[in-house]
Amino acid sequence: MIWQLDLLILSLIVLCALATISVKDLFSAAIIFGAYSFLMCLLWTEMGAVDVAFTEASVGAGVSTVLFVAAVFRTTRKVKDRGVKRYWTKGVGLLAATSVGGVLIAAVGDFPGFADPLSPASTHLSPYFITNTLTDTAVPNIVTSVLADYRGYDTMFETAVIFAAGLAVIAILRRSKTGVQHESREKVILSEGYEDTIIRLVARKMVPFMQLFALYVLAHGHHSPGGGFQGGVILGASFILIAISYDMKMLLGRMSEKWNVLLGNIGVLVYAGIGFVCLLLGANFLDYSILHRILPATDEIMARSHGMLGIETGVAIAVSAIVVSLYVNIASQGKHDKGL
Amino acid sequence: MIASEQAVALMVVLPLLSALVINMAGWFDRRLCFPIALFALLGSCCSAFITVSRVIKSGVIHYRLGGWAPPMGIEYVVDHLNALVLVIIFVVSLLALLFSYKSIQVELPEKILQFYTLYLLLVAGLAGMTITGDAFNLYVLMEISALTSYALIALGDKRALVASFNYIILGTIGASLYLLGVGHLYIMTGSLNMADLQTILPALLDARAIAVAFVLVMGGVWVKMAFFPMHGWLPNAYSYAPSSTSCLVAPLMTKVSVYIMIRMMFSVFNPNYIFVYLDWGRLVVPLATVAIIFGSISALAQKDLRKMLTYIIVAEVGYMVGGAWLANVTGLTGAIYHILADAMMTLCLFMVVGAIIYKLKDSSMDSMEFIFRRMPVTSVVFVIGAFAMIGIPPTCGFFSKWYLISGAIETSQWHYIFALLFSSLVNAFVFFRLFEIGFFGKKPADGHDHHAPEIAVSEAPVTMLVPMVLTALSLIAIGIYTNEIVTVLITKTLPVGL
Amino acid sequence: MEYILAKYNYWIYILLMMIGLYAMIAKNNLVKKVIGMSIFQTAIIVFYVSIGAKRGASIPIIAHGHGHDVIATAVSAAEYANPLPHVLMLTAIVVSVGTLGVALAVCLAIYRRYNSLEEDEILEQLR
Amino acid sequence: MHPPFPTATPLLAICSSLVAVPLIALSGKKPNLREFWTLLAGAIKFCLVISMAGWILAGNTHTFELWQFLPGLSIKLTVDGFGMLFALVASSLWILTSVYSIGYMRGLNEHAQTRYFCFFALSLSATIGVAFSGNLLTLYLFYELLSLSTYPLVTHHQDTEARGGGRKYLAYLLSTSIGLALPAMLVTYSLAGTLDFNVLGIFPEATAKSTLLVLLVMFIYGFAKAGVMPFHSWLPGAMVAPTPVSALLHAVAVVKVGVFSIGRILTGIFGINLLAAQNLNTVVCVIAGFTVIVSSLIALSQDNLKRRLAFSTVGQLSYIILGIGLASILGVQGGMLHIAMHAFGKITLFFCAGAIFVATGKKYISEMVGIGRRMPYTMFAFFLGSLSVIGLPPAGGLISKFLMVRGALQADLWWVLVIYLVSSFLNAAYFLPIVYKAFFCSEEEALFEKKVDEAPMCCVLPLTITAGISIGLFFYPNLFYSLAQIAIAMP
Repeated sequence: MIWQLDLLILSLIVLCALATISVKDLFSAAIIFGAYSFLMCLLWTEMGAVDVAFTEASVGAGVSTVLFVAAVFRTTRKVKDRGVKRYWTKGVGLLAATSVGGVLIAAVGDFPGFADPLSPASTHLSPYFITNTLTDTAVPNIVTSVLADYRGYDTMFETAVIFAAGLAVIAILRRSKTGVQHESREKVILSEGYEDTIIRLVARKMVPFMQLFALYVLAHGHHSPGGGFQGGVILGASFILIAISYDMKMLLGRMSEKWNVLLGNIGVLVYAGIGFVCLLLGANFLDYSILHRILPATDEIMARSHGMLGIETGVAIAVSAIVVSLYVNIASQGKHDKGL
Repeated sequence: MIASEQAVALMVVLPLLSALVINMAGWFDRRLCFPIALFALLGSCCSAFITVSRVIKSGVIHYRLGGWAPPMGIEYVVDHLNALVLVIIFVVSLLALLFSYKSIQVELPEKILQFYTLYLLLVAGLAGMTITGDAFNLYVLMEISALTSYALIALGDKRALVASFNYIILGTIGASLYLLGVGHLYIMTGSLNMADLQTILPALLDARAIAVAFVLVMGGVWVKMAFFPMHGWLPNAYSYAPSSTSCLVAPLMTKVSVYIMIRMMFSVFNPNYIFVYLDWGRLVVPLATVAIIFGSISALAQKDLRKMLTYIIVAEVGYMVGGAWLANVTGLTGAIYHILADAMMTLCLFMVVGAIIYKLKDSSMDSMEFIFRRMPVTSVVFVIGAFAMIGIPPTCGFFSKWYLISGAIETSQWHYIFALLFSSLVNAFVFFRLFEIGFFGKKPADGHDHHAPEIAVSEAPVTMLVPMVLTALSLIAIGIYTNEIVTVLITKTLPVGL
Repeated sequence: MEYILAKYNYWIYILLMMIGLYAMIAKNNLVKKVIGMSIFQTAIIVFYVSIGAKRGASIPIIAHGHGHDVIATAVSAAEYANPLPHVLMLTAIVVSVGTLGVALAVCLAIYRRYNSLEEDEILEQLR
Repeated sequence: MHPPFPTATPLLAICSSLVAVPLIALSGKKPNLREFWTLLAGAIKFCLVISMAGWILAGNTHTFELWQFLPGLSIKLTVDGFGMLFALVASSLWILTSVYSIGYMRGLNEHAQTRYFCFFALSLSATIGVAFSGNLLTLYLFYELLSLSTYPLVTHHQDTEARGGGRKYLAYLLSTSIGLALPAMLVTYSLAGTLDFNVLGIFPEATAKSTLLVLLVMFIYGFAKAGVMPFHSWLPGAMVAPTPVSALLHAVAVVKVGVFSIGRILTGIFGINLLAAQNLNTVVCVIAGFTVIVSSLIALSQDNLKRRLAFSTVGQLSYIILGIGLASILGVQGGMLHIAMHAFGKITLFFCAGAIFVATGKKYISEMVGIGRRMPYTMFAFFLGSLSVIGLPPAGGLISKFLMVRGALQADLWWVLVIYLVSSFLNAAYFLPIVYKAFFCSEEEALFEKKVDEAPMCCVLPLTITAGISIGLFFYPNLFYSLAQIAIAMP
């Protein structure tokens, strides 16, 4: 860790944060927010949190930015300045921010120094995970083993959160089917104006590699940074790329709305189902070690490893499908006619 | 027996799995949604009752998820307190589900599929929040219940979107503050397991960061439960939501948050720290007093039935927070008992209003006119629910007030007693005004022996009446069995050192 | 001075948090509020990840550890960064993108109905 | 020797009219069947109550714990002398009032008669429940039930006036019971650890006098049904109710429940020894004495007969509280006895007012000149009733007033004696002119357009009976008197 670099990135982050909330153009704000996320990603790599950085790169900088851009594109770029009338709200905001800030500052004095190897956080639970991950689960990536096994229950609900979000967006935005058909018949090719052969060609060539890489990230998550989330988001991003470079009809032709939601559903179901199978086999919920009874040629430790791969696959399916669904609905305001 | 041991896990897993199954089956046939949801919640309900009986018989149950021992892994901890809350969650959600069967067909015919899926996810989230013994896991589940409730509320009428947006912003602030508080606990102790935290924390009494962690956790939970002055999001969100959503969300969300507050106060921190070392009861109880009085006065000013009920909820949250912070056994007993009582009362009244909306498409006070003749069963249920809110014996509302006031007398918090009595009186006023409209009509009759206009009986459908009547009966039953509930469940959970 | 420098990560996260909170409450534009919300959430992630940092430690992936047959080499806890906050924050990131999606969806739905993203204009229409 | 006491009798006595409620509601289409249920329930209730009287008169008490609500606190029914006295009065008068109601309601062809009889039965259950309450919680429960079940009776006419009266009624009763009685009860519970009635008082000896004083005042004003000023004004307001309601509820059930509750608290929670020892009886006497004098003065100026009766009731209720508040044995006995004496006298007066209204439609005293010639039975009964209320021979009221006066002497409170005498004089001043005008003034034909005769048989019969009982109690007061003696017999 190089603290000068650290400090530099942190100050850039603060600058970006200030810029993104103060620019008057929402599109710029979205882009600056993307930059902010990338800087975050750098910061975390620099602090050794590679998995977090990977996720932030794909989810925060990637999907979030796309969603922001899509939303801004669908609404308006302009922010009206009404500074004069809103003293009261600004006062409340300042008061809340300073009071929360003050309370937080009061706590910092008691914290152990930054990156102190003797801090409670580094000495209480984490040594167990670090020293036992191989003996318990045979997974060298400690983050993966903690994520998918020691705290697999968290992760299951995290997947459920994503699924719920996808469903929520559909519930809020999606319009009735008849309306959709009606409108899409009128406007057949909506992204005509954006047609660009080079982009389309490059995008088309990139998609298979992206998907391959996504599968690699997923499969190799046990040994290197990555896993279900990152893989799933990249997989989803490849579909979004199609939608952006071509149009939404092409995407929906390959992956209909119904399949989209069903896949998201199946992904979570794979996760919860594996947990439930453990329960049916007589162990506790999500206790993969029992799976050695039904998996050929595995002992209890490898069963955990395989179980994790199984649920990571579920996560990847769910996340990729839901990311696409989020994009499709937000970019088209729920009408499924055109994208960006 | 395995089935009874796994019942603990099934409570949360069943709604989650069935939500997924509903979503799949629903794409093929929408009529499948309701029965699947019904069976899942029935199963969860049974599991909850099995678990309660196990807890009563053999004490606290620990369930290791993934087979990992805490504090490494996540565990479920079911003691007498959250067993009670779990039963409340599943009973309320089952009754509200039954109630929603008809109303959802009218209010959201196109979104049935999403509604039921989100509904069950919400129930799973609430149950998970209640049952978990891990502070971070609680955050994840808090978010799932929040996210689903944002969506369910946004499905309401045209003002619901803005209400839902405000709820998203404030709900996120609340959840984030909670997460930050857990972060502070983590940086100071290195642990996330509640039981583990409780053993470590006494050694860190003097650290200011622990006090900050406590403030953040409480602040987060207070935003979530709409404790004054963080209540701003609640009235609009609950009153513009579809009636079947508010029947689920209004009774449960605030109550589960109150439960979490109690859990954090006494199972992570300890009474000695909060009431002796920090001594913040003196600050919070007056705030609760203000919450009660504010909620009551606002309720008085409302013209819309649901708005009025939501402000009553704000006041009731004040009851429970105040009771929990009275720093004595009686007050805490009252607060816990009131979780149960208020969940059922709120459910009862929201279902009544839901039935009125279903029949008359209106939730203003004027819609109550001649309701006693138009919907006799509904109005009897309404009367019982209102009596419970006012606190007339033998309904459960009386006994929770009894405990809360007794607790306040023990610590001489006279302002809190005044607030409780004041809100009872305001409730009495508010509800009797409605009774009068419902019984005699808006305008007084003239002449001596007039006969009121002929109004045909047009009662809500059976699927609405059954849960309503059951809830109303439960209000009385809970009141009658107060002693049993308190001695069998509540007194067992009271923390040592109070 | 040392006090400030030794904990600069924590100071920065508080600053970010205040920026986010201010934007959530004081900004008039709904999308700006959502951006504030995202900043607020990332601030917490900064906090957690900072907890996980450990001087002189490498990334939390055990080197040369393929399969449990080769675990004869004892793993020293001091060599690897604390993985737990990383796991927690993976979850938090995913949760925040979920919240973001729903919030943007609500923004879009509001825009569709009120044709505005400015809070005061919407409130005026509601009146 | 009496046979062993059937445990559940008090419960059955409470429930008999409760069971009648659905039966009455279901037979709304058939008036005769409906009224049969009402009368049957009344008869059963009266028989059940009277069946316990022998056992009580033998000096026993009976306690029956029904349900434990809170740890150490239960729904508990106790039958003792005081409760028995009140239950006898209420249940016997219910039968008469039911007969009278039938005549009155049918005579005027009132609307919503089924609702009326339902809530009537319900409120009687609550009244008997109060009489047999074994602790303050049970008493409070039935007290609230009574407030709520009488609300539809008060607002029976549903017009502006009735609704206003009903609002006032509930506002006074609920706000005082929730705002004063409930917290006082809770403080008592936290001080004493119990709420069971005990003639020795339940407060620990160390309780500060100031606390006791505050609690005493809260209790007296908290049970606003007793009509102690300034919480009395619901009572004249509630006179908008149909006359049988006024008669039973405002001469017997509602107001007497208030007085009974205060009596219970003075004798069973504080205990008269404590009251006398701490000199708290003076406080009670001042509060009640003030009400007695002021309400009598107000009654003088009322022209509406029912309003005059209402203010008279306010005064007489405080009489009883004054008697019990003397905290001397004789005073308490007199107060308890006056519950019965006043009930029979006052209900006669209300019945008469109702009968006049049914027969002539007149409400104001100034319009009743010479009415005695037209309705001789009614007005003679009125005369007898007013004798009882004033306390003149040969009516029962004399005995209770005499006892109370002796109680004042026993308690060494001379000024209370003055209150008794002045108010008796005032009573005479507002009742006797009515009787005088009715019989001895020349009949002014203009006041009665058509031929006026007696009210229907159903109306006249009950009032004759109650008037007879009022007189009879002068000669045979033994039943009630010995109950009162048992009630305050110190162990």
